[in-house]
Parts: sequence; structure tokens; C-alpha cells
Amino acid sequence: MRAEVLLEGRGVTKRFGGLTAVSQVDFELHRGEILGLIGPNGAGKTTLLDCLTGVEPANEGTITFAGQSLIGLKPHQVVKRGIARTFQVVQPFPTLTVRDNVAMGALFGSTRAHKDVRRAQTVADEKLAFVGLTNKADQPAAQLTLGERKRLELAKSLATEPELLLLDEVNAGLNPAEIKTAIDLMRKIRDEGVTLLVIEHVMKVIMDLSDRVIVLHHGEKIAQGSPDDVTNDEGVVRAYLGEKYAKLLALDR
Amino acid sequence: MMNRVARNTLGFTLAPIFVAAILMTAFTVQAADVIKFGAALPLTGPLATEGKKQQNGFEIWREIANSRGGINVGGKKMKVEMVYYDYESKSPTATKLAERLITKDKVDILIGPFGSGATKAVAAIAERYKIPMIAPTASSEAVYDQGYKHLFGLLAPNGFLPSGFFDTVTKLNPKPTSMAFVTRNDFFPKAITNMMRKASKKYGFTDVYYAEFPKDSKDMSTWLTVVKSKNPDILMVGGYVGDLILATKQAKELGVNPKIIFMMAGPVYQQYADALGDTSNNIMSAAWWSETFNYKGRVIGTAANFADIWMKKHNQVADYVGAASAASGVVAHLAIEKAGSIEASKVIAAISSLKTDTFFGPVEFNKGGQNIGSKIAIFQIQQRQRKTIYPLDISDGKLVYPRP
Amino acid sequence: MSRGETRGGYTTVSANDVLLSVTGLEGGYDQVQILWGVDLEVSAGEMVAIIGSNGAGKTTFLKTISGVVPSRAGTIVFDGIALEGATAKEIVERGISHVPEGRRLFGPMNIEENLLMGGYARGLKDHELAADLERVYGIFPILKERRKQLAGSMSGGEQQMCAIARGLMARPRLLLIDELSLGLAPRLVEQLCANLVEINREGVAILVVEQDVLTALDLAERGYVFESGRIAMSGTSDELIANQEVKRTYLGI
Amino acid sequence: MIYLQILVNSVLLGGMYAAIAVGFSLVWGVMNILNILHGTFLMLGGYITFWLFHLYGVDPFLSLPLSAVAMFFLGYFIQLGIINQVIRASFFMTLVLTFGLELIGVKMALFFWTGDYRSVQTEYAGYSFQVGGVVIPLVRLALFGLGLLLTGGLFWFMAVTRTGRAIRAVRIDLEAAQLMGVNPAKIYATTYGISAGLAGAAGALVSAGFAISPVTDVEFLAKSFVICVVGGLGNITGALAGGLVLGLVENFGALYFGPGLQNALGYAVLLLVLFIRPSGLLGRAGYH
Amino acid sequence: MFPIWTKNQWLALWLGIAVLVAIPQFTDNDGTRMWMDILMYMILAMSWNFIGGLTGYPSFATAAFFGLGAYTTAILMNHGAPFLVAMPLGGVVGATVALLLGILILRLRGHYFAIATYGAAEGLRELAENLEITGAADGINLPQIEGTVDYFTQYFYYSMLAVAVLTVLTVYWVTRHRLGYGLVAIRENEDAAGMLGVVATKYKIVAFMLSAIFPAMAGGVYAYRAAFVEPIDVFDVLFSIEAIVMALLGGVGTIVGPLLGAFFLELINDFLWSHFLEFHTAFLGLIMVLVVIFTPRGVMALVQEVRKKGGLRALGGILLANTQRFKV
Repeated sequence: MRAEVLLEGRGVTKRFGGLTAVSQVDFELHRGEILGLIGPNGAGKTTLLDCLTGVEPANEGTITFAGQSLIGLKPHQVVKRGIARTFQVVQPFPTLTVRDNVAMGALFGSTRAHKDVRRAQTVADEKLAFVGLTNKADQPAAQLTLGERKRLELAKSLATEPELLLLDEVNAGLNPAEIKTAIDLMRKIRDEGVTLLVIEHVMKVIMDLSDRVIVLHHGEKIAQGSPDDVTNDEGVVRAYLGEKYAKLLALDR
Repeated sequence: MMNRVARNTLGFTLAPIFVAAILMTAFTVQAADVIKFGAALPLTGPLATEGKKQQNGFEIWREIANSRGGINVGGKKMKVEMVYYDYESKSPTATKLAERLITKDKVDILIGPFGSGATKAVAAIAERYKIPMIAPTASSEAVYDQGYKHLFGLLAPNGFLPSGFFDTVTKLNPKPTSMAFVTRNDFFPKAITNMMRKASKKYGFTDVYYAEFPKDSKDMSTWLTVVKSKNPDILMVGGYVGDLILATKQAKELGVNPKIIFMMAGPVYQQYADALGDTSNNIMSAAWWSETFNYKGRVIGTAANFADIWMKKHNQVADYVGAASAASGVVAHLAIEKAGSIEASKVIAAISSLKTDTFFGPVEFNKGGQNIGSKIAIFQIQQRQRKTIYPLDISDGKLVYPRP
Repeated sequence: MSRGETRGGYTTVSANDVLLSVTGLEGGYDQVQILWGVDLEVSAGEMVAIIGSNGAGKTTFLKTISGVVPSRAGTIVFDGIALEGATAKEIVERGISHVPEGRRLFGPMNIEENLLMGGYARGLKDHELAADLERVYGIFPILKERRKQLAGSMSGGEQQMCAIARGLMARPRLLLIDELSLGLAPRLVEQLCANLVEINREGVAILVVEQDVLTALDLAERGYVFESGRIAMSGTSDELIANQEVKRTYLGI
Repeated sequence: MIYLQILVNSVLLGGMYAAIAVGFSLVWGVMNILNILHGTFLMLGGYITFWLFHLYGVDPFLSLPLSAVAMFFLGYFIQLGIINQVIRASFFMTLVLTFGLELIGVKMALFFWTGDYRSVQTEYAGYSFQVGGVVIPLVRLALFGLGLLLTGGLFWFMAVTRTGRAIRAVRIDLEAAQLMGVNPAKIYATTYGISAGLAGAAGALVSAGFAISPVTDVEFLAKSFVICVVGGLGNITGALAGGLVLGLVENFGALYFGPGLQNALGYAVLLLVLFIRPSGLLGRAGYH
Repeated sequence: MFPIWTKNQWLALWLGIAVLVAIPQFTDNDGTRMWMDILMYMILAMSWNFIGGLTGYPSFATAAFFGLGAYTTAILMNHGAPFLVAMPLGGVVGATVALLLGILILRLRGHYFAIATYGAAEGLRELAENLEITGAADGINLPQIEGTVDYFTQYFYYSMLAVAVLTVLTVYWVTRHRLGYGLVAIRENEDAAGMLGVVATKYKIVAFMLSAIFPAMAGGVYAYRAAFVEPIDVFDVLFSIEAIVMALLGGVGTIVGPLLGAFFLELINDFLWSHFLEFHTAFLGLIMVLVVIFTPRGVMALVQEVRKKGGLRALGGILLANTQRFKV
């Protein structure tokens, strides 16, 4: 009783010079689910998102979204198809206010493009309320703390009214309380009908949140399945979680 | 908060506009007993030296005129007042300042800027405002063929040069037969070089090379190398003094050695010989005036007289730029006395029909407003000094030919 | 300077002298204050760790110590001398070397040039630094092999070695290391830790900022936990690792 | 033969262009300043040489080091006292600043020395010798040699000396360099001083090969600009490459299309290089 | 970002325009002409602001467009076109060249873009120096305007004012429209803007064209007024530099900044011109140096800071703090 496949990649490969950053990766994403994407540093997670969004076009493979190919599209075209993305290193428009930052998303990214600036700002205010940044709306984005910037990034993406949201380590560097808020937020987003693909380092988030998990290592997919399956996979433990994780698990028991 | 700041800033912008607008409405008073002359001069920028010479020239005339109580206007002596602005050697600024001289300073007569190009630009303004304008240093016919009624130029037309030059060189033995022409891509140099080129055909010369080099050229080696390979008897270079110093230097370095090198205009200036030393020897050029000319007029006296005053004041050999500038004042001086009025239309009529002698030579304007009374002298630098070769009646030297 | 003896070229002092003492330190950038009253001590010859999430102010703290970022309030006393307001140059000359986050090697220069830059503050001619070069090559033999290679072309681990070696060239008594393990394979991190222990044994006090809490607390004797520009906790490594809050927050269990 | 002569002319010119541009390139590369004052230093160096020659008969080759040293100190203190104050402001602010200083400098020079063209006319000024029918003018050859010497010397300085290394370090990573104990204010002043000194040295010989006047500074500035971009911003050997390319393009362009388009061709090459290889012929991509 | 204007601000704008319309009635022809110059530089500075201030692509091409407009007007009028046809066509030519040039060079960023625009402007000048149609280095005359001094002074003044008002309204429209947001997004972070769906190439070209059309029209007015154009004058790179300096001094990327910068600099310039015959350039240089050192972020930023910190009493402190702000 699987939901429809929203995003599908087959044999996606990206090379930089001699280095193969993403190698023959197959994946699919079902409408309404949260898919976790994990793997050690340099495993190719962010590069895979780059391939999806047209930042770094894939060398090989096919990517289809809602039945249409994404290959060859520029980032701004991908956005208009309904795919929004946050960046690992947040990229706000530094001197603009938080509200204007989000309004940019509504003005340009949305499939229903709000051509009117005032309406875009209304949308921006809604999204800021959604992520809990209303009180910062008039501050320049450069003055936000890291956690706030991450939420701003999220609000900006949401303002494009996406069907699919790609989150690149939105929780990195957040404290436990903030992470908890973030998880709730992501659930809320999903409940509004947005499909999520989440790159995450904090295992707790992946375990709590994802319906399914894909593990990348050296650009290759080495495992996929439910969070529990994956964390118990021996290959994954060896490649990614490492001895220390095992040690910790032991320590906890 | 942004709104308030923006609003206040807007107010901040508008307030001075109001104040300035109100201040602007007032004044400009004109004293009745002075005649105002206005000149926009290139006191800074590439033409700064020329501009300064122009100013010095005007001042010599003004001091002389005022020391005699001023100009006699229908029995009333009126002092001369000069208003100067610096146009930074940029023609648009010259036109802007000319407008200001006319409307704000309310000058009666405009003295032209330096050179044919800027004069052409400013003449359009004088014509529009119907103010008499005397151009000391514009000799190109193209400045005067616009049908302007208010423009008068002191220098003899470029067209006077070829006859003198070719009269001189065709009598030489062995007779030169081929010429190469190179000019700076600029109004005056191009005009005079092309005029000479056209005339050379009439005199039976073969034209072996013609080229233009850009303004601000820092290297003349290519065309010099080509000229060398064509081996002309005469090389003519049109340009300004900086170009000509460089061209002379590089010609020597590259061993470009035609029998005659003729350059317009620059060797007439002291700085040319100073910069080049002996390398300047045997270069030919022409000038609209020289202190050796036996000219004499009512206001300043003889040409030599002017040169003396100049030397005393500025410790420098006078050249045609300063002389023509002083002469512009003299022409206006004589015309106003003749008209007995400073009314523009009367002054124009007086200048148009003026026929007189001055320290700068005879003055008589043709229909376009060019001084056809004047002559062009051809000279050669010998032992770093200018020696006049032509016209023969005022010559003080013999042409060294061919160049050693 | 006045105290201690010279051993192996490095000045050493007995272990319980306070070398660096920071009280009530406040600081930050242009409009954003990041540090809100930090108290911290490092004794001579000690190895201390700072842990905390991204954006907690760890890097800003180190930069404030080394004089790249000006302090706004509080005192920094190093070896009995107040350092607030001193320039970066004076601070290096006093004996604090800072190995910055992300290595910040001079990429287009070769290794040896990078190391010589490390000794710049001492105002010596190149040949006078030869003995120091040999000493750091002794600790990191791979650097000697590659000394003519451009720093930018080396692997992450080698770059980190070079960065630490460069820091040592100034003959510091306190070495500040920011994000030792960032982006490095575990094997390399172990190697680097061993190097640090060796350097520490020679009498150089080390203050290391590290995101990998296990590595940090494994290495250091004591640790401080930064949160939002303040010190949330401090104690010996064993105390910290046993702390439930630390476990939950930073180890994800 | 004519081609060979023009080739030689071009190469000699190119070397001189390098001498003019190398200091400009250094300041642009290290400090990201488009230094409008560069031409002014060149002109001042020329005037020092001129006056020493004119008043005391000092040969330009002898006064060259003096011009260089004088300009070094002038540049050093201008950077330390004025430009350092706003060096971290936007690129355009330093541009406006040096532009303002240039206006002042040129006016002062006009005031003291008038706008007359001056040139140092030594005994050997017009001397040239022939090699297989190709004329090689001595002063041009010296200018060419100076170009090689200055670019080579600067290259050596940057590669080998402690200060050169510090300059490079500051250029690569200012903050990391500060952590090494480099005082950027002094390094910037030194860099600017070196650039001014190089301009002073070039100016000394330019006064022998050309005519200088206070207003000729912009002409050399415009050339420096094109040369630097063509060779690669902030790249020392790039100045030499850029100078040679510009020399060749100008001269052979003048031969084929007429000298009138000499300067236009320079700009055409500039644009062409920007389209094809924005980092310049020898530039490293991505450097700002 | 840019607040929607309040009623008062609109009032102020129309009042300002009304004052400018009335100026020829209150001042003599020389005063009118000074205002015409101020308006011209306002046009140049505001136009530069589209590409340089809002979009963050520093252009030196203002002079190129100014010259193109001047020459187009001159050539068309010599072929019998009336001024009011020729001048807007000059704007069209400017915009068209901006379009073509933009396609070629707007993929360059930062300095490289600046250099390319400089090269293009100087290249155009050199071209105009050598082409038949532009009269080469001799320049070309335009037909003389007929009428009294008052008439033609006002004719030129109102032509310039019309272009200036058009520019201001365009600035207003752009900054309150999606387009302006897109341009600012490109300035702030072009990659991130692209990810949000801003079609950077298209927006940059539009900004470049906007930065071309008004200077080209101003060039047309200028040419008719001067009645004579030559390459070295109308393609003078100083037009670009002055536009940049004015925008910088006023405050880059703001709306009122370039207006203020043009107003003050031209006023100062005019004052120096009248009072210091030979040293006005040196004084101008000195003023530029002092302004850069004491207000390195422009007059607008200073004004805002003075307001925030409690009026003119804080000015000294702010100026002093400014000198420290960008120190190494």
C-alpha cells in the first residue's frame, strides 16, 4: 500500500575530475514520507542534493520528479517544479531583513509566484510565524544566531511552497532544545503534505523522524531501510557509526 | 522605523533644494563702467601649459589697456575686466563655462578656448547666445564653415600653410619628390596634415604613406618603421607637442632620416627644444607669429616689444599662443573703439569690417571670420633656436637641407 | 619566560602554574555579541578541551584570545601579563599560537614556506629557523618528505599536521587548536592525538576546541562545555563524559 | 626585415610596459586596490630624474635608485597614513580615495613644474645599434632590461624573502597571517611602497624614453590597467606576459589595421581575454 | 527592504518635482543650467545604481551609454529627425547595446565585470574616433536650436527634468516590484538567489539595460544643448567615475543616496569652480579623500546613524568611529 513515487533517481553519478562523488545511486521517495540520508563526511550526500537541484548536474543517470525528468534543469527551474532546498552552510541575504529574506522565496520560488511584493510579505509573515521567527522579522539576517538562521533558511524554502523539501543538516550545531523544536517543525511540515528528504548527522533526529533511511558511503549507497534496520546493519556500523558508537552503545547498556 | 528615516531623509534632500532655489533667484549686478571679457581656459589637464600662456597673453593686453585708462567707448573710458574659468582641457566643460560666462557673469565678449576642437564646441554656444567670440588659437577652416556670425579667429587659415611650405621646398636642390604623412587622430592635426597632403599632389609629390595615430599614443615605432622602409624625402607629422617630442625621439632612435622632417604644431614651443636638446635641430615647423616678425600696432607696439614684456614677466620665449591671446584683446579693443559701443551687434559689425595692423600682424577677417591678413611663417630649429625661413622678407636663417 | 627550564627547545614549567586565566570575557563581531562572560583557566603544560555545538562561541573565544577579534569586557591574563587590547602580533610573540579552524594554511605556498611563516613573529632569518624546522619535522616526518609540495594540494590530515607544525614554529607555550578532527578520518585523528600528546609532553600547554566530544575528552585532562557564548559546565574529562546532559546533548544517546 | 624590426620594437615595448605595470599589479593583487595613484608615482619618479639631470647632470641610470627609494617612502607613508584607514571598505572607496589623491598630486605637480613636457636628453639618448639590419635603440633596450629586472626582482623578492613571504601570506589569508604575527598595516604599507618604488624606477627611465608632464600619468595608468588584466591580476610574471602581448598586439595591429586603432586593439584584447580566460593569461582562476 | 512610500513621501516627491518645474521661474538662466547639470548627474548616478547599487555589478559603462545616446541623437538630428524623436531613440540604442553587451559580459563577476565594462566603454570611444558615421575624431555638429535664450535654456532644462523624473519613477517602480527584489537578491547572494528561482541572467540584463537607457537619453539632451559632440568628450570615462563617486558618497543601493550624492558633489564642484580658478581640482580631490575617510559607507548611512544615535551631537563621535571602522 505504498504511496505514489514522487522522486526517483536511477544510476545517478557525479564525478569531479578523477573523483567520483556520487556513484550509481538509485533511490525513490514516496509522497508524504520523510526519507533520511546519512553517511560519513564526504560520502556524497550534499553532492547528491546538488545533482537533484541542478547546482551540479549529474554526469549520468535519470532523475524524475512527479513523472517529469529533472535532468538539465537549472536551479531556478527546479525550484519552480516544487522542490525547495536548504543549504548545509546557510546562505541568507545578509543585509536584508528576515522578512524580506523569506519574501524572496515567495516572490520567486513559488509555482504560483506572488508577483506582488506586499502579498509576498504576507506569505513571509505566515512562514515566519510557522517557524517561530516572527519576533525577528525586522532584523537583518546577518544578526541572527545560527539556530535562527537555520529556521530562516527553512522559512525561505517553505515560502516557495514546495511539494518536496530537501533539508541539508538543518540541525547541525543546534542544542537539544532547539533540535527538539526542529523535529516538531519537520513533522508539522510533513503533516501539511510536504515530502521531506533529510540529510542529518544527529542520529537521534534520523531515528525519531525518518520513515526510511538511505546510507551513502564513498558515494555509493550501502544500505537502505527502516531506521532500526539500518543502525543494526553491520556494514553501516563499520563504515559510518564507527567503533566509538559501538563503545557508547555498550556504555549505555 | 525605516519609513521614518526614509521620510526624514527625503525632507533632508528637499530642504537644501528650496534654500538653494531661493538663493539662486537673486543677484548678478553689472557695473556700468567696465567691459567684461570672459575666457574658459584649459588651466589644468593636458593643455594646462597652453591655457596658462593664453591667460598670460590676455593679462599683458589687459594691463596695457587699463594702464591707459581703459578702452575708449564713444568718448567714455571703460576699464577691462576679465573673468577666467578652468575647463580642465575638456570641451564639454568649456561649453558649460562659456554659458556661465555669458549668462551669469554677463561678459560682453568671449575669448575662445584653446585649439580648433574646443573652439568649435564653444562657438556653437556663442552663436546661440549671440555674443561676439574671438578665438585666438583655432586655425582649421572646419571651425569657421558653420555659417556662424559671431566667431572670429586670429590665426591665418591652415590653407595659408601649403603655399609657403611648397614654395620653399620645391626650390631645393636636389628637389624632394616624395612625402609621407602621419597625424594624430585629432581635429587640428588631422585638418592641417590632410590639407598639406592634398596640396602635395598639386605640387607633384608622390604620396608614399598616410597614417593616423591615436590620441595618447605612447609608441610611434610601428609607423616610423614603415616610414623608414618607404624612404620618403619629406616626413610630415601632425600632432601636439607631447606627440611630436616622442615622434622626434623615436625617429632618431630608429634611424628614420628623411631629408626634411616637418612637424605641426609644437616645435614652435620652447619646451620642444628644451626637451629634445640637439635632437630638435633641423626639424621644420610653422608658426602664426614670431617675435622676429616686423609687425607693429597701436596698442602693444611691435612684435619684439611684446616678446620683451613676455620675457620679463615669465622668463620664457614668447610664442604664438600667448601673442594671439593678447592680440584677441587688441582686436576687441580696436573694434569696440571703432564701434563706439559694446553692444554685441555693433561690435560684430566693427570686427567684421576691421582692417588694421597689430603687433600680431595685419588683421582682416573673411566671411567665415578667419583672419586672412595674417601669415604663417615657416621655420627650422637650428642650434636649438627657431630660424625663420619663410616668408623671405622676415627670414633670419637659411634652410639646412638635407638634414645631416 | 623567567620561570621554568628549557627542554628540547620548548620552555616548560611545573604543571600547576596558571598560564592562561580568562575572566568575564565578552566579545563578538560588529553588531553581534557572541561571548557573554567566559571564565576559563589553563595551567602550564596542561591539555584542556572546549566542547560545544556550532555557534556556541568556541571559535570566537579562541580568536579573542589570539587578538584577531577584539574583546569588549573581561580580562585575559597570560603568564601574569594582561593581554586585552594587545595585537595579534604581540600575542604570538608572548607565546600563544593559534591553529585556526579549517587549518587556514597558505595554500599556494609549499609546506616549508608555511612553516617559516609560522616562525615569522620571531623575526629571525630563514636559516636561523632551520633547527626549529628540524624539530617539527621530527614530530611530523611526512611533512619533511613533502616539504616542497604546495600546502593546498595535500590531504586534510597532512594539512592539519602542517597547521599544527606551523603553530609550533612560533615556539608557543600555549597552543590553541580549533576543530582538530574536522573532516578527518578516525585513523588520522588518532595519529594527530598522539602527536598532540607528544607535543604536550614537551611542555606546551594545549587548549583544543573539538566537536567530537569523545575525541576531545579522550585527549584532554579537563574540559569546558560552551553553550550560547557561556560556559555551561566544566570538569575533568571523566566527570564530563559521565554526565547525562553531555551524553544526551553531544553524544546523541 | 620590417617584420623583424617591428617584432623587436614590440618586444622592447613589452618589456617597458611590464616595468610600468608590475607595481600596479602588485597592489591590485595583494590589497585589492585599483591604484589610480600609480601613474602619479611614475610621473614623480620621472620628475626627480629630470630635475637631477637638468640641475646637476646626474645620469638617469644613476638617479634611478634614488627615484625608486624616494617613491618607496612616499608610497609607504601614504598607505600607512591614509589608505590603511579605509582598506577594508569597499573596493570602490579605495578607488575614490586614490582618485582624490591623484587629483591633488597632479595639481601640485602642475603648480610647481607647469604643464610643459619634459624629457631627459642624455648624450646617448638617440643612440642605437644595429644587429643584422635591425635597429635596437639603447634607451628602449635599457627600458626593456629594466622591465625584466623589475619583474624578475620582484618575483625573487616575493618568492624568497621573509617579507615577500609575509606579503603573499597576507594576500592568501589575512587572518591566518595575523595569527602568525604579521602586522598587516605594515605589510600593506611595505607592499604599497614597493609598488610606488617600482613605479618611480620605471618613471626614471620613462623620462628618458618619453616626454613626461604632470598630466601624462593617466596614460600610463590606462596601459597598466590593460596589461594587468591581460596578464592576470596580481600576477607578477603576468605583468611581463601582459606587457609583451600588448606590445605585440599594438605594433602588429598598427601595421595591419593602421596606427589609429592601436589603442582600440588594446581594449579589444582586454575584452577578448576577459571572455576567454577571465583570470588572465597567467592568472590563477578564482583569485579576487 | 524598500518601504512602500507613505502619503507624505509621495507628497514630498511631487512637491520636489513641482519645485524643480518652477525653478526656471525663480532663477536666472545660469541657475537653471546649474540645476540642469545637477539633474544630469542625478540621472547618471541613479541609473548606475540599478546595476552597481541594487544588483552589485560595478559598471564603468555609464560613459558608453551616455556617448551612444549623444551620438545617436546627433546623427539622427542631422538626418532631419526632430529632437523629441531622436533623443528617446538614443535611449533605445543605449538599451539595445546594453542588452547585447550584457549577454556577453554579465557572466563575469565583480572586478572582471567592472574591467569589461571599462574596456567596452573605452573601446567604443576608440571606435567613435575612427568611424565615418561619427565624424571620427573631428566630432559632429548638431542643428542649432532656434529661439530666445530663455526659451532654449528652459527647453533643455525641461527635457533633462523629464528624463530625471522618468528615472526616479522607474527607480520607485523597480524597488517596489519583484524586479527590485530580484536584483537585490542577486547582489546579496547570487547563488542563493538562483536556488530560490531568481533567473539571474535575465534580471542582470534588465538592470544593465535600465542603467543604460536613461544616461543615453541624458546624453541626447546634452548633445543637443552642446550642439557639438566629439568622442573624447561624450565617451569620457569620467562620466562613469563621477556617477559611481556620487552614488558611493550618497549611499550605494539606497534610493535617495545617489540623488543626494549628485546634488552635493555637483554643488561643491560648482562652488569650487567659481572660487578656485586653478586649484578646484585639488580641492575636489581633498574633499573626496576626506569623505572617504570619514563616511566610508556614504552619506545616507551617516544620516541614518546620526538619527539613531540622537542627532547632530553624536556626529563627531560617529565620524571618528567611521575612521576606525575599515582600518586594517
